[in-house]
Amino acid sequence: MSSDGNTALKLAEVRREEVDEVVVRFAGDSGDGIQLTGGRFAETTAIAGQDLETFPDFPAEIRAPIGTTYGVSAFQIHFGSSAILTSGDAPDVLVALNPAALIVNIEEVKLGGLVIVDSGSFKDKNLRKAGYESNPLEDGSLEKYRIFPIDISRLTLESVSHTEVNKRDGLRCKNMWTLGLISWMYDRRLTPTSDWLEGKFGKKLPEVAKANIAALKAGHAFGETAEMPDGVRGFTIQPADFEPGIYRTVTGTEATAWGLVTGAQLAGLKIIMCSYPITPASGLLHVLARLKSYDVTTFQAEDEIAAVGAAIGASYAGSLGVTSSSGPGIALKTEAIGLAIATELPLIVVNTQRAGPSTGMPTKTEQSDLYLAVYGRNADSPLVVIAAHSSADSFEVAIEAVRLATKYMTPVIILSDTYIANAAEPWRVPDADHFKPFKVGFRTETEGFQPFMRDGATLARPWVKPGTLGLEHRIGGLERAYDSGNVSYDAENHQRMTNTRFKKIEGIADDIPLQTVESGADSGQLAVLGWGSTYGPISSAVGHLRSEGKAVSHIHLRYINPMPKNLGELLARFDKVLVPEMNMGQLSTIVRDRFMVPVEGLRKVTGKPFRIAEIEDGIHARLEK
Amino acid sequence: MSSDGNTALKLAEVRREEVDEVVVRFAGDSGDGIQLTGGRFAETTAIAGQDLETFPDFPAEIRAPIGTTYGVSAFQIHFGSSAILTSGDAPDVLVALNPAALIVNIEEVKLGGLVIVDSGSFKDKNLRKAGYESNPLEDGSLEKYRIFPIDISRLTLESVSHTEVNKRDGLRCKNMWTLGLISWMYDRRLTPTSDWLEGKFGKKLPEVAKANIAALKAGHAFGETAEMPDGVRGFTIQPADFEPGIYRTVTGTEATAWGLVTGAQLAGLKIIMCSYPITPASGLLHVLARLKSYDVTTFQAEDEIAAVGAAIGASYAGSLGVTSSSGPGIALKTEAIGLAIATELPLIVVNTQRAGPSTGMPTKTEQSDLYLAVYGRNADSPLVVIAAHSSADSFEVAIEAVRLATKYMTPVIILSDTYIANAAEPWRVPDADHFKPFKVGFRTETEGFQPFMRDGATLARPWVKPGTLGLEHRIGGLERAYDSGNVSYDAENHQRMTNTRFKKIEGIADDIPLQTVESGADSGQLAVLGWGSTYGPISSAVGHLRSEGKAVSHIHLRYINPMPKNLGELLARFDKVLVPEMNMGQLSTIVRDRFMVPVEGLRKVTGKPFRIAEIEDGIHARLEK
Amino acid sequence: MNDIVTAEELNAKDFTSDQEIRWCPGCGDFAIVKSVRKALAEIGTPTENVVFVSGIGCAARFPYYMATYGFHTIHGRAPAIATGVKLANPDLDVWVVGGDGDMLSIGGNHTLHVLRRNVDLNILLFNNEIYGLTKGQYSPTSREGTLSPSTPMGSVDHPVSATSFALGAGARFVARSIDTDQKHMPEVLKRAHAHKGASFVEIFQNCIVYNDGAFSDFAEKRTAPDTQLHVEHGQPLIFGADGNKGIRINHDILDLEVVTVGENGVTLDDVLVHDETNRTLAGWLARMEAPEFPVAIGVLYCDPAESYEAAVRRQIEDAKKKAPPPSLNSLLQSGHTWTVEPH
Amino acid sequence: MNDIVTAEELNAKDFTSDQEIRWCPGCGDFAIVKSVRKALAEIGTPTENVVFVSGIGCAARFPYYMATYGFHTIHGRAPAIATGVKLANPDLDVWVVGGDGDMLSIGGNHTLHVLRRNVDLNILLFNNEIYGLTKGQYSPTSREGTLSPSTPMGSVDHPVSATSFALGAGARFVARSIDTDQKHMPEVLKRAHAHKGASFVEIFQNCIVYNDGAFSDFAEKRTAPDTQLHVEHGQPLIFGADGNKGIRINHDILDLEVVTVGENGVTLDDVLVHDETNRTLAGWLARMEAPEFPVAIGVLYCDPAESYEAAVRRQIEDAKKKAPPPSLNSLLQSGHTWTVEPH
Ligand SMILES: Cc1ncc(C[n+]2csc(CCOP(=O)(O)OP(=O)(O)O)c2C)c(N)n1
Ligand SMILES: Cc1ncc(C[n+]2csc(CCOP(=O)(O)OP(=O)(O)O)c2C)c(N)n1
Ligand code: SF4
Ligand code: SF4
Ligand SMILES: [Mg+2]
Ligand SMILES: [Mg+2]
Repeated sequence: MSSDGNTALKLAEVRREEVDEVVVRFAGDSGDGIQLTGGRFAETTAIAGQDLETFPDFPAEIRAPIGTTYGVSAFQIHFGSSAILTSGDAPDVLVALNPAALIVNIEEVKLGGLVIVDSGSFKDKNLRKAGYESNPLEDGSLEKYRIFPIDISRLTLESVSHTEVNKRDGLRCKNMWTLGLISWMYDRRLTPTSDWLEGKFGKKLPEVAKANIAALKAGHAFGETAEMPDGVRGFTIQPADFEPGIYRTVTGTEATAWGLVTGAQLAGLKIIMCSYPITPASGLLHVLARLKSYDVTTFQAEDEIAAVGAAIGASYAGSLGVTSSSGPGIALKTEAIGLAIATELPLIVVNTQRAGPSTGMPTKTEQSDLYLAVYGRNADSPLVVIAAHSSADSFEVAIEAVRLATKYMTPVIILSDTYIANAAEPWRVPDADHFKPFKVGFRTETEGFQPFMRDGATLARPWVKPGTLGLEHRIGGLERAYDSGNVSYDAENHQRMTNTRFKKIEGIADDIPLQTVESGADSGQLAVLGWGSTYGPISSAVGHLRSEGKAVSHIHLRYINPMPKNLGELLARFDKVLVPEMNMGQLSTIVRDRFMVPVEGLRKVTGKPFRIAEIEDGIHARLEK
Repeated sequence: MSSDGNTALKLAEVRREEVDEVVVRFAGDSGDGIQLTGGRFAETTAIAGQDLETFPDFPAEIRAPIGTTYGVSAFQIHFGSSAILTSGDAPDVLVALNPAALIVNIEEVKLGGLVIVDSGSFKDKNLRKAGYESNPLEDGSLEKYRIFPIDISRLTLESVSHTEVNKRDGLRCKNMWTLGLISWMYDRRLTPTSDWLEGKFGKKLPEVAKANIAALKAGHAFGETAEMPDGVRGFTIQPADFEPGIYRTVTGTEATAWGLVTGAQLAGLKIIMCSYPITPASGLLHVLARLKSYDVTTFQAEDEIAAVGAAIGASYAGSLGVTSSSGPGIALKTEAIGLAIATELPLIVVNTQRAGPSTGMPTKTEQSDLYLAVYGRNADSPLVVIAAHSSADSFEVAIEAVRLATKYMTPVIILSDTYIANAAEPWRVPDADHFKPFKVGFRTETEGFQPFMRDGATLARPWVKPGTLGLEHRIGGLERAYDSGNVSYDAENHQRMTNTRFKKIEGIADDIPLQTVESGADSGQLAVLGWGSTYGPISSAVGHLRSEGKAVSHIHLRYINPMPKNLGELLARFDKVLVPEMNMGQLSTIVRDRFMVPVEGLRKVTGKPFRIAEIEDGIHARLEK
Repeated sequence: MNDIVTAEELNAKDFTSDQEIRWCPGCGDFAIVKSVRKALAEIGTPTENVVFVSGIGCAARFPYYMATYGFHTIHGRAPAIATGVKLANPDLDVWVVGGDGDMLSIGGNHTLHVLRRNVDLNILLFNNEIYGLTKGQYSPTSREGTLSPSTPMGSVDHPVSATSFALGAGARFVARSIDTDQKHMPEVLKRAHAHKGASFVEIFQNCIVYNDGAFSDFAEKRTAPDTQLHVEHGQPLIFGADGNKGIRINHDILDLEVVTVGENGVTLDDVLVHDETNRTLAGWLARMEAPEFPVAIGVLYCDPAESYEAAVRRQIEDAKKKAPPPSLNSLLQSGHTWTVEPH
Repeated sequence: MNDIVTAEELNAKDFTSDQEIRWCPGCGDFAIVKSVRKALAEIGTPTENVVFVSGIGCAARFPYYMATYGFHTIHGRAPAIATGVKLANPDLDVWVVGGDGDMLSIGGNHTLHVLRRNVDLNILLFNNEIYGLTKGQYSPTSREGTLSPSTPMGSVDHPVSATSFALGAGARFVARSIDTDQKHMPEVLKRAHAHKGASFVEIFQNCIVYNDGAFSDFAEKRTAPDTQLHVEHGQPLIFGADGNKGIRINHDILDLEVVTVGENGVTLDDVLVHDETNRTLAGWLARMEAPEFPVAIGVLYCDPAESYEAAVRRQIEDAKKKAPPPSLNSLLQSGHTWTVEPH
């Protein structure tokens, strides 16, 4: 441990309380650097060996006017010494750097929770902008919370007064001052952040680096030295019990990108990733655009149709075609995805779901597009749909998508969502040398070649790289004759091809793991069935209830089409099945149809993830019925 | 009755046999005028007072080389004295004007059926083009049928020798000669056709008219006078028992067009129909393009997205926006349909379904897009889906679509298909003066106006015409606040709006008829549940089985979303429910999910309608299980 | 059909909605909305007869800020949707607003066709050479080498020129203005409005967050006289702080060149006179780029023809005149019918 | 990467697939497929290194008839799909084939962007001014007044000019040919192939069923000398049965005009010399319409620049050179990591 925190820690330890887990939310104006603060805090939390999950909540506007409620940016982090699976229901601590941040976030804070506010920003103008008629710090309206007003603005300016930054830049260090204070509170080292600040500004803007570091330290010192109100104190949290290994934090976007790169290397393919920007999917394009040295080509197309088209062209030419978007963009791609189904080409489609319908709420999360993924194309057009359940899980899911797409010559839709894309969590970095390759065997043998001949086991047709001597052939979206692939309007052939397209996808059920139970017994009173990003809250809720002795189990689906072969039978072993979804019951529909199991939905469509408590309530209600 | 057939009839009557119903298929090269022949025959059949249904089967190619199998054009007509609900399972009579027409169609002819061939066209070259290795008229391969070779080519040329047409034009009268013969066989008058020929060619090409009429008469005379082989004779068919009234034949395309025009007039709206050509949907654009005097504007857009966009713009501006396409084009429209759902604007989307996936088989029928209609959009986005069950039924369905779209401010998808679009059937023309208007009440009152305020009963928001003083407002695809319609990212508001969008559509169930049973009891051993163009074969099959005493009922869905309120309860009253669909079980899925009724699908995906016998077999199999 | 109130009765405030503007402080869009409100007040069409249709993007937020009818639609489709509005009611003043991504990337095809069809729309393209709303990716108008999140090593594709594209598409009114030019823009907007048919106006708009200074080559007030060429029909193509720079044809290269009047024997007569009905000249003006050339601002091209929706209406009126007054029964009974008598 | 066999080794038959052609007898497409096969044989790229990508339409059936790799895709998207092919393997010779509906109506946007990006594709637009496959509706290139099933009173929208559009989009190679001109077309195709970057070739194609004679104004062999202007770089723009008609600039109207050499004092020197690198001249040539002008045939414009996929590859190679040799582990462990020791 480096020197900076050493003595402080010793002093602080005297009054530190040990806690198991905490939820902190930073909130302020979009210009206040909240995301950066949260990100740095997450980093040091990870270094402290605790488990964590973050939830960045960006404003919808690019840069809203200062002080407005719609310009509030927030970052929530849930961390602790046991497994952390969600970004937390309600903050234990809210840091609000202006009145707008307070008004937007206060309602979600735990009763009795600590609210640290920058009292220096609670000026009339700001109060008015936020919609306060009187100053909440004075009018007693916040009695339900423990309010700790600190004139962070002033203290920050004082702390940077010895540097050469101007007042505006000085004030910008507010976030670092805050980070210093919270770092003190949760026993964090400052060096990782001061090093990072040096690295970021040191060369180009040394004074800015200096000021930020000064503010950071000042906030920390404030914690150590200032008279704290009742109940405000330092806490200690034990490191979580992690498996040994190399760790890092990842967001779903990063994990997906790296999973795709890994999958492509395992398959022996170049990636050609073709996309069109859209919130919250653009991140994947951005991450991959920086991986050129890994033989990743990115192509920002003129629209989503061109993007999926180019990805299909790339796959046709023997690369791994990848395309990505969110709801409105995926809707536009549906016709072309049908072409990939018809011509039986591998294609990865990543859908980072957001709240709809139509443009909806682009920055908000929702499990909006399960229907679109499973059913959203003209005519009978089966494909593979798999869903990531967390940021880290996205890595494996992406690899699996590449494996299935290339092995079965089929499009695979990966469902992610705004939450997963942006949330960060610690991840034990796997050793890539231990991955099992699944190298694509491009057809080169001319003898007996037909473009639509099929592998007996997988029913996949051969993949041929244009450029291969003697295998010149033509494919297209008109119905194709069973083997030759020549255009065919024959009635029986169409039936056969349609059946085959189904069988091929259904057959994948033999090549995926049986459905396991995430926690709890494999039969009982109630199973909670989830998919995607509800994993965290369901896991936690089921965990709590099981610790209360309830016969509840958690089953989480990765494979949505085809489904694991034992799923129906497994679900039937429970008296009731509850399906919490951030939509109006899309998976419920499919499960009811497939297995005639009368599952019940628990619907939440607010643009926000489930709280653990909401799922607990849902389970309680069913158990009592 | 006019003079021409009089004496002939008397002579013929001697040997005429009375039959109840017949299926005749005309087949020949696309250049042979088969569709015209069929159309004329249908017309005279209708005039003779018989019920009928036709099935034109165009080649996929625009104009394939003469004599090729893929250039074969066919037209089947099923007619009789009792209710005719399908175009017939297997032809009793096949007319094949060349070897390709024979080889393509012979397999479907009833065993022992009559096959009239133009032996004059069975030359080596034509045989080879058709893929015959030897002449089937000579090699005994057609033993299962009663073959009647006539040198129609030669007889036609002889019959026109007194006119001034050249040989090529003369030979083109083959179809009229054939029509003459078949007219004799089924006791049809020639005058309607000769009048029609006069009207069509008389003025501009009098010699062509003369030749065609001569051939027509010659064919007829041939029937009367020639020595007929065993079993070839004239038939009499009694007129069907039609309700009194004015009748005409209609195709589904025409009926849809007229239904839309009627609906728009009842609603007091102009139609703005925006489309992009695609087989088999273009017909609707073509028919409506000719109805300008009915205040119909048609707009051929640059693509399907522009088409639906313009239709939405038209609805926004206070007209009835209509758009139409088939699978691939509908897939492209899905994003924009979401906008109409979000902004709650009326919109009619006609999907004339065809075989897929992707380009599939554009000229072939399929109930391909039920999923696309119900589920095929990003996010939770409910709308109304209704399906026409026959050509004539399309009229009412279109009116109903307009009623629901305008009353509930919602997009309505009408599902039709290739079969319905092209098939013709007699239709008792309703008296338009008796339709109940459902005039749209555009909002003009400024007092208390909010763009997203709702009618208490329908939950519809007000429709305001831009141009209305004092009601200026803004709408859009971002989530809107419950009343004001202002952009809102509020969590509770999104839940409320999502719920309301569902409730509005679900509420329509109170405004549509309860599901009735088409035939049979309202409980029993087996219900056959259908939607769309399977109506005919299901009806006939159930009718046959009921006449055999089986406890089978036929239920046919018009309203697919929302479904009639009593449907679940009705289906539950049957031991089994069988759902025949020309897809891989799309309605089955939805019914299983909605009502937890373990319906079974009967799937046919060949690009061809069900045969009655196929459904009978399906029913038998379930009854016996 | 609508009452036209005189300009005096309307002012910019009448066109200002109650919605708080949500662009970034300092965004060029603020200046544009101000100019548009001013122009509309001067045009004088009552607010209820004005419709703003937009796609998606920062620019496309525009309708919310206008106290007229407005439709914020989906990305790229505004020209198509506006076509529908105009077909339904040709009497409305319809304005289409979108960004370079909205109208030239995803919406390029609709822009092409609405221009070629000559639908009577006033199309305002806010060109900031970047995707603002999605946080700064390069756009089809971004210069080669643009560093952006999706092009970390710089973009490699050649940008499209909005005005060259519009001319190639067959546009009959093509103009340009600059966000901050509050005097110039309302005049151009009024010209656009006056032109019956599709009017295409490219407005250079500064995205202060993701592409600040993209147009500083020519949009700075200080250097404007030397870097901008304000074109006016019938006037010579003269610019420069001293009013002595001109544009003439260099016949050797069959292209334009900048000359200084009074130098090397160049006289005012050598300088081209702007003819806004000349498509070739418009093409040249559209292609002039800084720093070699001044950037042409104003109405580059205007050559009216019948507008699409007018022709469509005309056909409908003709059809109505020709056909018997339409009754539904005559439609349903058109063609061949027969009667089954009561038996 | 691929062996290039010499031209002698390949002939048109090597490019002929076993599929029976399904165009209407007499369709102009037959002549085109013949010319393309001939050109390919002369170009000499082995069949396995040639890919034809098409959308949907009669024209788009093309790939089935070529014994190369082929992809018959969906309506309008061929340029996008071909871009993907080229990004995956820049060494392939990729040809894009489509009709006027496919590439200028639904696919207009992709055509625009593939041209502006300058992807190394050979794009053949079969312009028959009609939708063939869907049975004869008018298309965006149909003349005003076209009677068709969707325009029973005649179309009212102004057609787009394929070549003007391509130039407006920033195309760097724009050429024209005529279906029946079996001598001319292979030469143009070879030029298109030789041009690295997007080559846009408009081929006037007669649809005998739905639009017969659409180009008879200028495409008839008999009158061709007077109605066609075959342009060639460096050669004067001379045409006419007597070889004495020429094109020159009329400075008064800043446009082209037809002159007769030897009449009214016109000499050969007055006649413009074709410079295929001049965009202005190309624009003029593209706009010349019968009967006032001869229709320009040949390479109207050719001005190469780096192609898109080449630049993309270059960046990837640069990145690879700069970055340490990439291992998956170095990627997964990039940025900050920490180690949990066994306990
Ligand atoms: C179908 C679809 N694709 C992508 C997006 C995401 N998106 C929103 S705005 C935009 C581009 C914005 O750029 P521009 O049109 O230039 O407008 P600006 O924000 O720069 O004003 C994109 C890609 C979307 N909303 N819908
Ligand atoms: C998405 C979609 N929309 C519409 C169609 C129907 N369609 C097929 S080809 C075509 C246009 C054909 O015209 P063109 O491209 O000019 O080709 P041509 O047949 O004239 O050669 C259309 C509209 C389709 N197949 N897919
Ligand atoms: S991101 Fe750019 S264009 Fe968008 S509002 Fe901000 S400054 Fe304006
Ligand atoms: S319809 Fe026209 S373009 Fe199509 S194949 Fe026939 S002649 Fe050729
Ligand atoms: Mg922009
Ligand atoms: Mg065409």
